[in-house]
Amino acid sequence: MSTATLYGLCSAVLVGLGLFGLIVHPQPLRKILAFNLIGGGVFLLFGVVACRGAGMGFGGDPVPHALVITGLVVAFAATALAVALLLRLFEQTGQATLRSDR
Amino acid sequence: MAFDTGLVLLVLGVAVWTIVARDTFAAVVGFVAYGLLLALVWVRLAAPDVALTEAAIGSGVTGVLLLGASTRLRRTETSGAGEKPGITLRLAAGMLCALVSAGVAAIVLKFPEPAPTLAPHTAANIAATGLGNPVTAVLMAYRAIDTLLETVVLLLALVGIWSLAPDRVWGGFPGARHHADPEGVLTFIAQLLVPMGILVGIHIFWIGSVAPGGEFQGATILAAMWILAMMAGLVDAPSVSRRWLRLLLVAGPTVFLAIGLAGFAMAGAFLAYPAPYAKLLIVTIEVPVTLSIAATLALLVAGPAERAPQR
Amino acid sequence: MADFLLAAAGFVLATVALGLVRILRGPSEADRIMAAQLLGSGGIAALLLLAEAMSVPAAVDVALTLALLAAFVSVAFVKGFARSGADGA
Amino acid sequence: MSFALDALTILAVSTGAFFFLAGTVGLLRFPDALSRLHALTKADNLGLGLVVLGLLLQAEGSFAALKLIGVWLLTLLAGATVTQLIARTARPGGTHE
Repeated sequence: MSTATLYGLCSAVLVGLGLFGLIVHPQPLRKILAFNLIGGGVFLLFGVVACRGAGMGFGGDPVPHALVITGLVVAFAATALAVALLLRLFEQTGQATLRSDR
Repeated sequence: MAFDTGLVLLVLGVAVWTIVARDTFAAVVGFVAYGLLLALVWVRLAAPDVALTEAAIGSGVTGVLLLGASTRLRRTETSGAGEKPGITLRLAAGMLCALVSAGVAAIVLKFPEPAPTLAPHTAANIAATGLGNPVTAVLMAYRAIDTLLETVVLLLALVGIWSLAPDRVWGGFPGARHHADPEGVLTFIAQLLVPMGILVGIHIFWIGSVAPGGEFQGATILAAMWILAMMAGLVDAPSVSRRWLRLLLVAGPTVFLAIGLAGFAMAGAFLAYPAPYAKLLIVTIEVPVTLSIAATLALLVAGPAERAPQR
Repeated sequence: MADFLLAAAGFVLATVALGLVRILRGPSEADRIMAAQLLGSGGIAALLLLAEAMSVPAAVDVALTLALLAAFVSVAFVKGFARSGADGA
Repeated sequence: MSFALDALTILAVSTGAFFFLAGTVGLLRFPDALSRLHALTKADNLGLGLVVLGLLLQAEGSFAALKLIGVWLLTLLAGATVTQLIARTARPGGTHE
Protein backbone atom coordinates (compact mmCIF):
# COMPACT_ATOMS: atom_id res chain seq x y z
CA MET A 1 0.00 0.00 0.00
CA SER A 2 1.36 3.39 -0.93
CA THR A 3 1.51 6.38 1.41
CA ALA A 4 -1.19 8.15 -0.61
CA THR A 5 -3.55 5.17 -0.24
CA LEU A 6 -2.90 5.11 3.50
CA TYR A 7 -3.95 8.74 3.87
CA GLY A 8 -6.87 8.10 1.52
CA LEU A 9 -8.18 5.38 3.85
CA CYS A 10 -7.63 7.74 6.77
CA SER A 11 -9.82 10.34 5.06
CA ALA A 12 -12.54 7.72 4.50
CA VAL A 13 -12.64 6.92 8.21
CA LEU A 14 -12.65 10.64 9.11
CA VAL A 15 -15.67 11.28 6.90
CA GLY A 16 -17.56 8.40 8.53
CA LEU A 17 -16.61 9.48 12.05
CA GLY A 18 -17.64 13.07 11.44
CA LEU A 19 -20.94 11.99 9.92
CA PHE A 20 -21.63 9.83 12.97
CA GLY A 21 -21.00 12.78 15.31
CA LEU A 22 -23.19 15.01 13.17
CA ILE A 23 -26.13 12.61 13.45
CA VAL A 24 -25.76 11.46 17.05
CA HIS A 25 -24.84 14.61 19.00
CA PRO A 26 -27.80 16.63 20.26
CA GLN A 27 -25.84 19.84 20.96
CA PRO A 28 -25.51 22.09 17.91
CA LEU A 29 -21.93 23.11 18.75
CA ARG A 30 -20.91 19.45 18.67
CA LYS A 31 -22.62 19.13 15.30
CA ILE A 32 -20.56 22.06 14.02
CA LEU A 33 -17.39 20.39 15.32
CA ALA A 34 -18.35 17.11 13.66
CA PHE A 35 -19.06 18.95 10.42
CA ASN A 36 -15.56 20.42 10.48
CA LEU A 37 -14.21 16.94 11.07
CA ILE A 38 -15.92 15.75 7.87
CA GLY A 39 -14.46 18.79 6.12
CA GLY A 40 -10.97 17.75 7.19
CA GLY A 41 -11.56 14.28 5.76
CA VAL A 42 -12.85 15.57 2.43
CA PHE A 43 -9.96 18.02 2.05
CA LEU A 44 -7.56 15.19 2.82
CA LEU A 45 -9.10 13.17 0.00
CA PHE A 46 -8.34 16.10 -2.34
CA GLY A 47 -4.79 16.07 -1.00
CA VAL A 48 -4.43 12.38 -1.82
CA VAL A 49 -5.69 12.98 -5.36
CA ALA A 50 -3.22 15.86 -5.69
CA CYS A 51 -0.37 13.75 -4.33
CA ARG A 52 -1.05 11.02 -6.88
CA GLY A 53 -1.01 13.65 -9.62
CA ALA A 54 2.53 14.78 -8.85
CA GLY A 55 4.65 15.56 -11.84
CA MET A 56 6.49 18.20 -13.86
CA GLY A 57 8.68 18.94 -10.86
CA PHE A 58 5.73 19.71 -8.58
CA GLY A 59 5.28 17.69 -5.39
CA GLY A 60 1.57 17.46 -6.14
CA ASP A 61 -1.05 18.65 -8.59
CA PRO A 62 -1.38 22.37 -7.73
CA VAL A 63 -5.02 22.67 -8.85
CA PRO A 64 -6.54 20.53 -6.05
CA HIS A 65 -4.21 22.27 -3.61
CA ALA A 66 -5.62 25.64 -4.63
CA LEU A 67 -9.16 24.24 -4.34
CA VAL A 68 -8.47 23.00 -0.81
CA ILE A 69 -7.08 26.39 0.25
CA THR A 70 -10.25 28.05 -1.05
CA GLY A 71 -12.32 25.37 0.66
CA LEU A 72 -10.65 25.79 4.03
CA VAL A 73 -11.35 29.52 4.04
CA VAL A 74 -14.97 29.07 2.99
CA ALA A 75 -15.44 26.33 5.61
CA PHE A 76 -14.24 28.77 8.21
CA ALA A 77 -16.71 31.43 7.04
CA ALA A 78 -19.56 28.90 7.23
CA THR A 79 -18.48 27.81 10.71
CA ALA A 80 -18.36 31.42 11.90
CA LEU A 81 -21.87 32.05 10.57
CA ALA A 82 -23.20 28.87 12.20
CA VAL A 83 -21.63 29.78 15.53
CA ALA A 84 -23.10 33.28 15.37
CA LEU A 85 -26.57 31.85 14.65
CA LEU A 86 -26.21 29.44 17.55
CA LEU A 87 -25.13 32.14 20.00
CA ARG A 88 -28.04 34.33 18.91
CA LEU A 89 -30.42 31.43 19.49
CA PHE A 90 -28.97 31.00 22.94
CA GLU A 91 -29.32 34.69 23.69
CA GLN A 92 -32.92 34.72 22.50
CA THR A 93 -34.17 31.54 24.18
CA GLY A 94 -31.61 30.85 26.92
CA GLN A 95 -31.07 27.43 25.39
CA ALA A 96 -28.92 26.01 22.68
CA THR A 97 -30.98 23.16 21.35
CA LEU A 98 -32.47 22.30 18.00
CA ARG A 99 -35.64 20.80 19.53
CA SER A 100 -38.76 22.61 18.42
CA ASP A 101 -41.09 21.60 21.27
CA ARG A 102 -39.69 24.00 23.89
CA MET B 1 5.87 4.47 6.04
CA ALA B 2 6.04 3.70 9.75
CA PHE B 3 5.93 7.42 10.42
CA ASP B 4 2.86 7.84 8.24
CA THR B 5 1.05 4.92 9.87
CA GLY B 6 1.71 6.41 13.30
CA LEU B 7 0.53 9.82 12.15
CA VAL B 8 -2.68 8.35 10.70
CA LEU B 9 -3.40 6.51 13.95
CA LEU B 10 -2.86 9.73 15.89
CA VAL B 11 -5.17 11.72 13.61
CA LEU B 12 -7.85 9.05 13.95
CA GLY B 13 -7.41 8.90 17.73
CA VAL B 14 -7.84 12.65 18.10
CA ALA B 15 -10.85 12.59 15.75
CA VAL B 16 -12.52 9.87 17.83
CA TRP B 17 -11.85 11.93 20.95
CA THR B 18 -13.44 15.00 19.37
CA ILE B 19 -16.60 12.98 18.74
CA VAL B 20 -16.88 11.00 21.98
CA ALA B 21 -15.66 13.56 24.56
CA ARG B 22 -18.38 14.30 27.09
CA ASP B 23 -17.31 17.89 27.68
CA THR B 24 -17.54 20.33 24.76
CA PHE B 25 -14.47 22.28 25.85
CA ALA B 26 -12.43 19.05 25.81
CA ALA B 27 -13.81 18.23 22.37
CA VAL B 28 -12.67 21.62 21.08
CA VAL B 29 -9.18 21.00 22.51
CA GLY B 30 -9.25 17.76 20.54
CA PHE B 31 -10.26 19.61 17.39
CA VAL B 32 -7.34 22.04 17.69
CA ALA B 33 -4.99 19.06 18.04
CA TYR B 34 -6.67 17.52 14.97
CA GLY B 35 -5.89 20.63 12.92
CA LEU B 36 -2.29 20.62 14.09
CA LEU B 37 -1.83 16.98 13.08
CA LEU B 38 -3.48 17.59 9.71
CA ALA B 39 -0.89 20.31 9.07
CA LEU B 40 1.77 17.60 9.51
CA VAL B 41 -0.16 15.33 7.15
CA TRP B 42 -0.21 18.06 4.49
CA VAL B 43 3.57 18.40 4.73
CA ARG B 44 3.84 14.63 4.23
CA LEU B 45 1.58 14.92 1.17
CA ALA B 46 3.99 17.52 -0.31
CA ALA B 47 1.47 20.35 0.06
CA PRO B 48 3.16 22.98 2.24
CA ASP B 49 0.79 25.69 0.96
CA VAL B 50 -2.17 23.78 2.32
CA ALA B 51 -0.26 22.95 5.52
CA LEU B 52 0.16 26.68 6.14
CA THR B 53 -3.54 27.31 5.57
CA GLU B 54 -4.55 24.39 7.79
CA ALA B 55 -2.24 25.54 10.60
CA ALA B 56 -3.52 29.10 10.40
CA ILE B 57 -7.26 28.73 9.69
CA GLY B 58 -8.18 25.09 10.25
CA SER B 59 -6.55 24.83 13.63
CA GLY B 60 -5.82 28.33 14.89
CA VAL B 61 -8.62 30.74 14.04
CA THR B 62 -11.39 28.11 13.90
CA GLY B 63 -10.14 26.80 17.25
CA VAL B 64 -10.39 30.23 18.85
CA LEU B 65 -13.87 30.76 17.42
CA LEU B 66 -15.12 27.41 18.77
CA LEU B 67 -13.40 27.87 22.12
CA GLY B 68 -15.18 31.19 22.60
CA ALA B 69 -18.52 29.60 21.69
CA SER B 70 -18.01 26.62 23.99
CA THR B 71 -17.21 28.92 26.90
CA ARG B 72 -20.37 30.93 26.32
CA LEU B 73 -22.57 27.88 25.93
CA ARG B 74 -21.12 26.12 28.96
CA ARG B 75 -24.29 26.50 31.00
CA THR B 76 -26.36 24.65 28.42
CA GLU B 77 -24.17 21.53 28.62
CA THR B 78 -26.30 19.64 31.10
CA SER B 79 -29.66 20.48 29.53
CA GLY B 80 -28.79 18.57 26.38
CA ALA B 81 -28.07 15.35 28.21
CA GLY B 82 -31.65 14.11 28.07
CA GLU B 83 -31.80 14.49 24.32
CA LYS B 84 -29.27 11.80 23.52
CA PRO B 85 -30.73 9.53 20.86
CA GLY B 86 -31.58 5.95 21.79
CA ILE B 87 -29.38 2.96 21.17
CA THR B 88 -31.29 1.90 18.05
CA LEU B 89 -30.76 5.24 16.34
CA ARG B 90 -27.10 5.26 17.34
CA LEU B 91 -26.62 1.79 15.96
CA ALA B 92 -28.35 2.71 12.72
CA ALA B 93 -26.25 5.87 12.42
CA GLY B 94 -23.11 3.84 13.07
CA MET B 95 -24.03 1.39 10.31
CA LEU B 96 -24.79 4.19 7.87
CA CYS B 97 -21.50 5.94 8.60
CA ALA B 98 -19.53 2.69 8.31
CA LEU B 99 -21.18 2.23 4.93
CA VAL B 100 -20.19 5.75 3.83
CA SER B 101 -16.62 5.16 5.03
CA ALA B 102 -16.47 1.86 3.18
CA GLY B 103 -17.73 3.60 0.03
CA VAL B 104 -15.07 6.30 0.19
CA ALA B 105 -12.41 3.69 0.96
CA ALA B 106 -13.50 1.67 -2.07
CA ILE B 107 -13.13 4.77 -4.25
CA VAL B 108 -9.65 5.38 -2.80
CA LEU B 109 -8.60 1.81 -3.55
CA LYS B 110 -9.98 1.98 -7.07
CA PHE B 111 -8.38 5.28 -8.11
CA PRO B 112 -7.59 5.21 -11.85
CA GLU B 113 -4.06 4.49 -13.03
CA PRO B 114 -2.29 6.59 -14.14
CA ALA B 115 -3.66 9.34 -11.93
CA PRO B 116 -5.31 12.23 -13.80
CA THR B 117 -3.43 15.46 -13.23
CA LEU B 118 -3.41 19.09 -14.29
CA ALA B 119 0.22 19.58 -13.27
CA PRO B 120 1.53 19.60 -16.90
CA HIS B 121 -0.97 22.34 -17.84
CA THR B 122 0.07 24.40 -14.82
CA ALA B 123 3.73 23.90 -15.69
CA ALA B 124 3.11 24.94 -19.30
CA ASN B 125 1.36 28.18 -18.35
CA ILE B 126 3.06 29.27 -15.14
CA ALA B 127 5.69 31.31 -17.00
CA ALA B 128 2.98 33.66 -18.33
CA THR B 129 2.02 34.71 -14.80
CA GLY B 130 5.58 35.57 -13.75
CA LEU B 131 5.01 33.67 -10.49
CA GLY B 132 7.19 30.91 -9.09
CA ASN B 133 4.65 29.20 -6.85
CA PRO B 134 2.26 27.02 -8.87
CA VAL B 135 -0.49 27.12 -6.22
CA THR B 136 -0.51 30.93 -6.16
CA ALA B 137 -0.50 30.92 -9.95
CA VAL B 138 -3.58 28.67 -10.00
CA LEU B 139 -5.33 30.79 -7.37
CA MET B 140 -4.63 34.11 -9.06
CA ALA B 141 -4.75 33.21 -12.75
CA TYR B 142 -6.28 29.88 -13.77
CA ARG B 143 -8.93 29.84 -11.01
CA ALA B 144 -8.96 33.60 -10.37
CA ILE B 145 -12.75 33.67 -10.57
CA ASP B 146 -12.93 31.20 -7.66
CA THR B 147 -10.71 33.43 -5.60
CA LEU B 148 -12.73 36.52 -6.50
CA LEU B 149 -15.98 34.80 -5.55
CA GLU B 150 -14.41 33.55 -2.34
CA THR B 151 -13.60 37.06 -1.17
CA VAL B 152 -17.26 37.90 -1.84
CA VAL B 153 -18.45 34.82 0.06
CA LEU B 154 -16.43 35.93 3.07
CA LEU B 155 -18.11 39.34 2.93
CA LEU B 156 -21.55 37.73 2.62
CA ALA B 157 -20.87 35.61 5.70
CA LEU B 158 -19.88 38.76 7.57
CA VAL B 159 -23.07 40.53 6.47
CA GLY B 160 -25.00 37.50 7.70
CA ILE B 161 -23.30 37.64 11.08
CA TRP B 162 -23.74 41.39 11.43
CA SER B 163 -27.43 41.14 10.67
CA LEU B 164 -27.87 38.90 13.72
CA ALA B 165 -27.33 41.89 16.03
CA PRO B 166 -30.38 42.94 18.05
CA ASP B 167 -31.96 46.32 17.23
CA ARG B 168 -30.75 48.16 20.31
CA VAL B 169 -27.08 47.60 19.48
CA TRP B 170 -27.42 47.90 15.69
CA GLY B 171 -24.21 49.23 14.15
CA GLY B 172 -22.42 48.94 17.50
CA PHE B 173 -19.27 47.21 18.73
CA PRO B 174 -18.80 43.44 18.44
CA GLY B 175 -18.02 41.38 21.54
CA ALA B 176 -17.25 42.42 25.08
CA ARG B 177 -14.75 45.20 25.74
CA HIS B 178 -11.56 43.69 27.13
CA HIS B 179 -9.64 45.98 29.42
CA ALA B 180 -5.86 45.88 29.35
CA ASP B 181 -4.13 45.36 32.65
CA PRO B 182 -0.94 47.43 32.20
CA GLU B 183 1.07 45.04 34.36
CA GLY B 184 -0.71 41.88 33.28
CA VAL B 185 0.92 38.94 31.58
CA LEU B 186 -1.62 39.02 28.78
CA THR B 187 -0.77 42.61 27.90
CA PHE B 188 2.89 41.72 27.89
CA ILE B 189 2.51 38.73 25.60
CA ALA B 190 0.25 40.63 23.23
CA GLN B 191 2.65 43.55 22.99
CA LEU B 192 5.46 41.17 22.06
CA LEU B 193 3.51 38.73 19.89
CA VAL B 194 1.49 41.16 17.79
CA PRO B 195 4.46 42.94 16.14
CA MET B 196 6.27 39.62 15.59
CA GLY B 197 3.11 38.12 14.16
CA ILE B 198 2.54 41.01 11.78
CA LEU B 199 6.09 40.55 10.54
CA VAL B 200 5.56 36.81 10.01
CA GLY B 201 2.22 37.48 8.31
CA ILE B 202 3.76 39.91 5.83
CA HIS B 203 6.64 37.49 5.22
CA ILE B 204 4.26 34.60 4.49
CA PHE B 205 2.19 36.81 2.19
CA TRP B 206 5.21 38.16 0.35
CA ILE B 207 7.00 34.86 -0.33
CA GLY B 208 3.71 33.48 -1.70
CA SER B 209 4.70 34.49 -5.24
CA VAL B 210 7.77 32.25 -5.30
CA ALA B 211 7.40 29.77 -2.41
CA PRO B 212 4.60 28.26 -0.29
CA GLY B 213 2.61 31.05 1.31
CA GLY B 214 0.30 33.69 -0.05
CA GLU B 215 -2.58 35.99 0.62
CA PHE B 216 -4.92 33.67 2.55
CA GLN B 217 -2.21 32.40 4.86
CA GLY B 218 -0.72 35.85 5.45
CA ALA B 219 -4.17 37.38 5.95
CA THR B 220 -5.11 34.74 8.50
CA ILE B 221 -2.01 35.46 10.55
CA LEU B 222 -2.72 39.20 10.41
CA ALA B 223 -6.33 38.53 11.46
CA ALA B 224 -5.16 36.38 14.38
CA MET B 225 -2.90 39.19 15.56
CA TRP B 226 -5.77 41.69 15.43
CA ILE B 227 -7.98 39.33 17.44
CA LEU B 228 -5.14 38.84 19.93
CA ALA B 229 -4.80 42.60 20.36
CA MET B 230 -8.58 42.78 20.96
CA MET B 231 -8.51 39.91 23.49
CA ALA B 232 -5.68 41.54 25.39
CA GLY B 233 -7.52 44.86 25.42
CA LEU B 234 -4.80 46.68 23.51
CA VAL B 235 -7.36 47.88 20.97
CA ASP B 236 -11.14 47.80 20.98
CA ALA B 237 -13.08 46.16 18.18
CA PRO B 238 -14.22 48.89 15.78
CA SER B 239 -17.88 49.80 15.62
CA VAL B 240 -19.27 47.95 12.61
CA SER B 241 -20.79 51.11 11.16
CA ARG B 242 -17.46 52.90 10.75
CA ARG B 243 -16.87 54.09 7.22
CA TRP B 244 -13.12 53.26 7.13
CA LEU B 245 -13.90 49.72 8.19
CA ARG B 246 -16.50 49.23 5.47
CA LEU B 247 -14.06 50.63 2.89
CA LEU B 248 -11.30 48.32 4.11
CA LEU B 249 -13.63 45.32 3.83
CA VAL B 250 -14.68 45.98 0.23
CA ALA B 251 -11.33 47.32 -1.03
CA GLY B 252 -9.97 43.86 -1.96
CA PRO B 253 -12.96 42.53 -3.90
CA THR B 254 -13.42 45.93 -5.59
CA VAL B 255 -9.84 46.13 -6.87
CA PHE B 256 -10.03 42.48 -7.91
CA LEU B 257 -13.26 43.08 -9.83
CA ALA B 258 -11.97 46.30 -11.41
CA ILE B 259 -8.79 44.64 -12.70
CA GLY B 260 -10.88 41.67 -13.81
CA LEU B 261 -13.16 43.94 -15.86
CA ALA B 262 -10.16 45.83 -17.21
CA GLY B 263 -9.09 42.45 -18.57
CA PHE B 264 -11.75 42.84 -21.27
CA ALA B 265 -10.00 45.94 -22.59
CA MET B 266 -6.42 44.83 -21.99
CA ALA B 267 -6.45 41.15 -22.91
CA GLY B 268 -9.89 40.43 -24.31
CA ALA B 269 -11.44 38.45 -21.45
CA PHE B 270 -12.67 38.80 -17.87
CA LEU B 271 -9.79 38.36 -15.40
CA ALA B 272 -7.26 38.00 -18.22
CA TYR B 273 -3.93 39.69 -17.58
CA PRO B 274 -1.81 41.07 -20.46
CA ALA B 275 1.35 38.95 -20.30
CA PRO B 276 4.04 41.58 -19.63
CA TYR B 277 2.09 43.07 -16.71
CA ALA B 278 0.68 39.85 -15.25
CA LYS B 279 2.82 39.77 -12.13
CA LEU B 280 2.41 43.49 -11.47
CA LEU B 281 -1.39 43.22 -11.76
CA ILE B 282 -1.50 40.11 -9.57
CA VAL B 283 0.45 41.87 -6.82
CA THR B 284 -1.80 44.94 -7.18
CA ILE B 285 -4.76 42.66 -6.54
CA GLU B 286 -3.12 40.69 -3.76
CA VAL B 287 -2.23 43.57 -1.45
CA PRO B 288 -5.76 44.98 -0.93
CA VAL B 289 -7.26 41.48 -1.03
CA THR B 290 -4.95 40.39 1.81
CA LEU B 291 -5.92 43.39 3.93
CA SER B 292 -9.64 42.90 3.23
CA ILE B 293 -9.50 39.19 4.02
CA ALA B 294 -7.57 39.85 7.23
CA ALA B 295 -10.19 42.35 8.39
CA THR B 296 -13.07 40.08 7.37
CA LEU B 297 -11.66 37.03 9.14
CA ALA B 298 -11.04 38.97 12.35
CA LEU B 299 -14.56 40.41 12.33
CA LEU B 300 -16.05 36.97 11.59
CA VAL B 301 -14.50 35.80 14.85
CA ALA B 302 -15.55 38.96 16.71
CA GLY B 303 -19.19 38.25 15.84
CA PRO B 304 -22.22 40.53 15.67
CA ALA B 305 -22.49 43.84 17.48
CA GLU B 306 -23.15 43.46 21.22
CA ARG B 307 -22.63 46.99 22.54
CA ALA B 308 -24.55 50.03 21.36
CA PRO B 309 -22.65 52.60 19.29
CA GLN B 310 -21.59 55.75 21.11
CA ARG B 311 -23.70 58.75 20.22
CA MET C 1 20.75 11.52 8.36
CA ALA C 2 17.29 11.94 6.83
CA ASP C 3 16.19 8.60 8.24
CA PHE C 4 17.40 9.54 11.70
CA LEU C 5 15.57 12.88 11.61
CA LEU C 6 12.37 11.22 10.40
CA ALA C 7 12.64 8.66 13.19
CA ALA C 8 13.24 11.45 15.71
CA ALA C 9 10.13 13.26 14.42
CA GLY C 10 8.13 10.07 14.85
CA PHE C 11 9.50 9.56 18.34
CA VAL C 12 8.68 13.09 19.50
CA LEU C 13 5.19 12.82 18.03
CA ALA C 14 4.57 9.45 19.66
CA THR C 15 5.76 10.79 23.01
CA VAL C 16 3.58 13.87 23.04
CA ALA C 17 0.70 11.72 21.83
CA LEU C 18 1.03 9.80 25.09
CA GLY C 19 0.54 13.14 26.79
CA LEU C 20 -2.87 13.28 25.11
CA VAL C 21 -4.00 10.82 27.75
CA ARG C 22 -3.90 13.85 30.04
CA ILE C 23 -6.44 15.56 27.83
CA LEU C 24 -8.62 12.50 28.22
CA ARG C 25 -8.21 12.17 31.95
CA GLY C 26 -8.13 15.83 32.92
CA PRO C 27 -9.04 16.21 35.73
CA SER C 28 -8.85 19.98 35.55
CA GLU C 29 -9.02 22.11 32.42
CA ALA C 30 -5.53 23.43 33.20
CA ASP C 31 -4.28 19.88 32.59
CA ARG C 32 -6.04 19.74 29.25
CA ILE C 33 -4.50 23.03 28.18
CA MET C 34 -1.06 21.82 29.26
CA ALA C 35 -1.40 18.61 27.26
CA ALA C 36 -2.48 20.63 24.23
CA GLN C 37 0.51 22.91 24.71
CA LEU C 38 2.84 19.92 24.86
CA LEU C 39 1.28 18.55 21.69
CA GLY C 40 1.81 21.97 20.10
CA SER C 41 5.52 22.14 20.84
CA GLY C 42 5.95 18.48 19.93
CA GLY C 43 4.17 19.10 16.63
CA ILE C 44 6.39 22.10 15.95
CA ALA C 45 9.51 20.04 16.71
CA ALA C 46 8.25 17.27 14.42
CA LEU C 47 7.62 19.80 11.62
CA LEU C 48 11.13 21.24 11.93
CA LEU C 49 12.60 17.74 11.83
CA LEU C 50 10.43 16.85 8.81
CA ALA C 51 11.55 20.02 7.01
CA GLU C 52 15.16 18.89 7.24
CA ALA C 53 14.46 15.18 6.67
CA MET C 54 12.28 15.70 3.59
CA SER C 55 14.20 18.77 2.35
CA VAL C 56 11.04 20.89 2.36
CA PRO C 57 12.28 24.24 3.66
CA ALA C 58 8.70 25.58 3.52
CA ALA C 59 7.83 23.32 6.45
CA VAL C 60 9.85 25.70 8.62
CA ASP C 61 7.38 28.43 7.65
CA VAL C 62 4.56 26.09 8.64
CA ALA C 63 6.27 25.60 12.01
CA LEU C 64 6.64 29.36 12.38
CA THR C 65 2.93 29.85 11.66
CA LEU C 66 2.03 27.06 14.01
CA ALA C 67 4.16 28.52 16.81
CA LEU C 68 2.47 31.87 16.39
CA LEU C 69 -1.03 30.44 16.21
CA ALA C 70 -0.35 28.07 19.11
CA ALA C 71 0.47 31.08 21.26
CA PHE C 72 -2.70 32.77 20.04
CA VAL C 73 -4.88 29.72 20.77
CA SER C 74 -3.28 29.31 24.20
CA VAL C 75 -4.23 32.85 25.13
CA ALA C 76 -7.80 32.12 24.06
CA PHE C 77 -7.71 28.86 26.04
CA VAL C 78 -6.62 30.62 29.18
CA LYS C 79 -9.08 33.47 28.73
CA GLY C 80 -11.97 31.07 28.20
CA PHE C 81 -10.79 28.93 31.08
CA ALA C 82 -10.51 31.92 33.43
CA ARG C 83 -14.00 33.08 32.44
CA SER C 84 -15.71 29.72 32.49
CA GLY C 85 -16.25 29.84 36.23
CA ALA C 86 -17.83 33.28 36.00
CA ASP C 87 -20.92 34.47 34.16
CA GLY C 88 -19.62 33.41 30.76
CA ALA C 89 -20.48 36.54 28.82
CA MET D 1 33.95 18.32 9.61
CA SER D 2 30.58 17.38 8.19
CA PHE D 3 30.75 14.10 10.09
CA ALA D 4 31.38 15.92 13.37
CA LEU D 5 28.47 18.29 12.69
CA ASP D 6 26.20 15.35 11.90
CA ALA D 7 27.24 13.64 15.12
CA LEU D 8 26.49 16.79 17.11
CA THR D 9 23.10 17.12 15.41
CA ILE D 10 22.25 13.53 16.29
CA LEU D 11 23.33 14.11 19.87
CA ALA D 12 21.32 17.33 20.27
CA VAL D 13 18.19 15.98 18.59
CA SER D 14 18.30 12.78 20.63
CA THR D 15 18.68 14.72 23.87
CA GLY D 16 15.81 16.98 22.82
CA ALA D 17 13.63 13.97 22.09
CA PHE D 18 14.53 12.61 25.52
CA PHE D 19 13.29 15.82 27.16
CA PHE D 20 9.99 15.47 25.33
CA LEU D 21 9.72 11.98 26.76
CA ALA D 22 10.56 13.27 30.24
CA GLY D 23 7.97 16.02 29.92
CA THR D 24 5.28 13.56 28.92
CA VAL D 25 6.12 11.17 31.72
CA GLY D 26 5.99 14.08 34.15
CA LEU D 27 2.66 15.21 32.77
CA LEU D 28 1.25 11.73 33.26
CA ARG D 29 2.85 10.78 36.56
CA PHE D 30 3.13 13.91 38.71
CA PRO D 31 0.42 14.19 41.32
CA ASP D 32 -0.77 17.82 41.11
CA ALA D 33 -1.27 20.46 38.44
CA LEU D 34 1.59 22.73 39.46
CA SER D 35 4.29 20.05 39.38
CA ARG D 36 2.90 18.83 36.08
CA LEU D 37 3.30 22.38 34.83
CA HIS D 38 6.93 22.25 35.94
CA ALA D 39 7.53 19.06 33.94
CA LEU D 40 5.82 20.52 30.89
CA THR D 41 7.97 23.64 30.72
CA LYS D 42 11.12 21.53 30.76
CA ALA D 43 9.94 19.57 27.75
CA ASP D 44 8.79 22.69 25.96
CA ASN D 45 11.86 24.85 26.44
CA LEU D 46 14.67 22.32 26.53
CA GLY D 47 13.24 19.69 24.22
CA LEU D 48 12.39 22.06 21.40
CA GLY D 49 15.50 24.15 22.13
CA LEU D 50 17.79 21.16 21.66
CA VAL D 51 16.00 20.05 18.51
CA VAL D 52 16.40 23.57 17.11
CA LEU D 53 20.07 23.58 18.13
CA GLY D 54 20.64 20.30 16.32
CA LEU D 55 18.93 21.57 13.18
CA LEU D 56 20.81 24.89 13.32
CA LEU D 57 24.00 22.93 12.65
CA GLN D 58 22.44 21.71 9.39
CA ALA D 59 20.85 25.01 8.39
CA GLU D 60 21.78 26.53 5.06
CA GLY D 61 22.13 30.29 5.20
CA SER D 62 21.55 32.77 7.98
CA PHE D 63 17.89 33.45 7.11
CA ALA D 64 16.95 29.79 7.57
CA ALA D 65 18.83 29.80 10.89
CA LEU D 66 17.06 32.99 11.94
CA LYS D 67 13.68 31.40 11.25
CA LEU D 68 14.58 28.35 13.33
CA ILE D 69 15.55 30.57 16.24
CA GLY D 70 12.36 32.57 15.71
CA VAL D 71 10.26 29.42 16.04
CA TRP D 72 11.98 28.57 19.30
CA LEU D 73 11.65 32.10 20.71
CA LEU D 74 7.94 32.23 19.84
CA THR D 75 7.29 28.90 21.54
CA LEU D 76 9.36 29.96 24.53
CA LEU D 77 7.54 33.24 24.89
CA ALA D 78 4.11 31.74 24.47
CA GLY D 79 4.93 28.80 26.72
CA ALA D 80 6.28 30.94 29.53
CA THR D 81 3.37 33.36 29.47
CA VAL D 82 0.68 30.75 29.22
CA THR D 83 2.37 28.75 31.94
CA GLN D 84 2.21 31.75 34.23
CA LEU D 85 -1.44 32.40 33.42
CA ILE D 86 -2.27 28.76 34.12
CA ALA D 87 -0.25 28.76 37.33
CA ARG D 88 -2.20 31.78 38.53
CA THR D 89 -5.55 30.23 37.79
CA ALA D 90 -4.54 26.82 39.13
CA ARG D 91 -3.50 28.34 42.47
CA PRO D 92 -6.24 28.14 45.07
CA GLY D 93 -8.11 31.45 45.27
CA GLY D 94 -6.35 32.82 42.24
CA THR D 95 -9.13 32.47 39.72
CA HIS D 96 -9.21 36.13 38.72
CA GLU D 97 -7.19 37.00 35.70
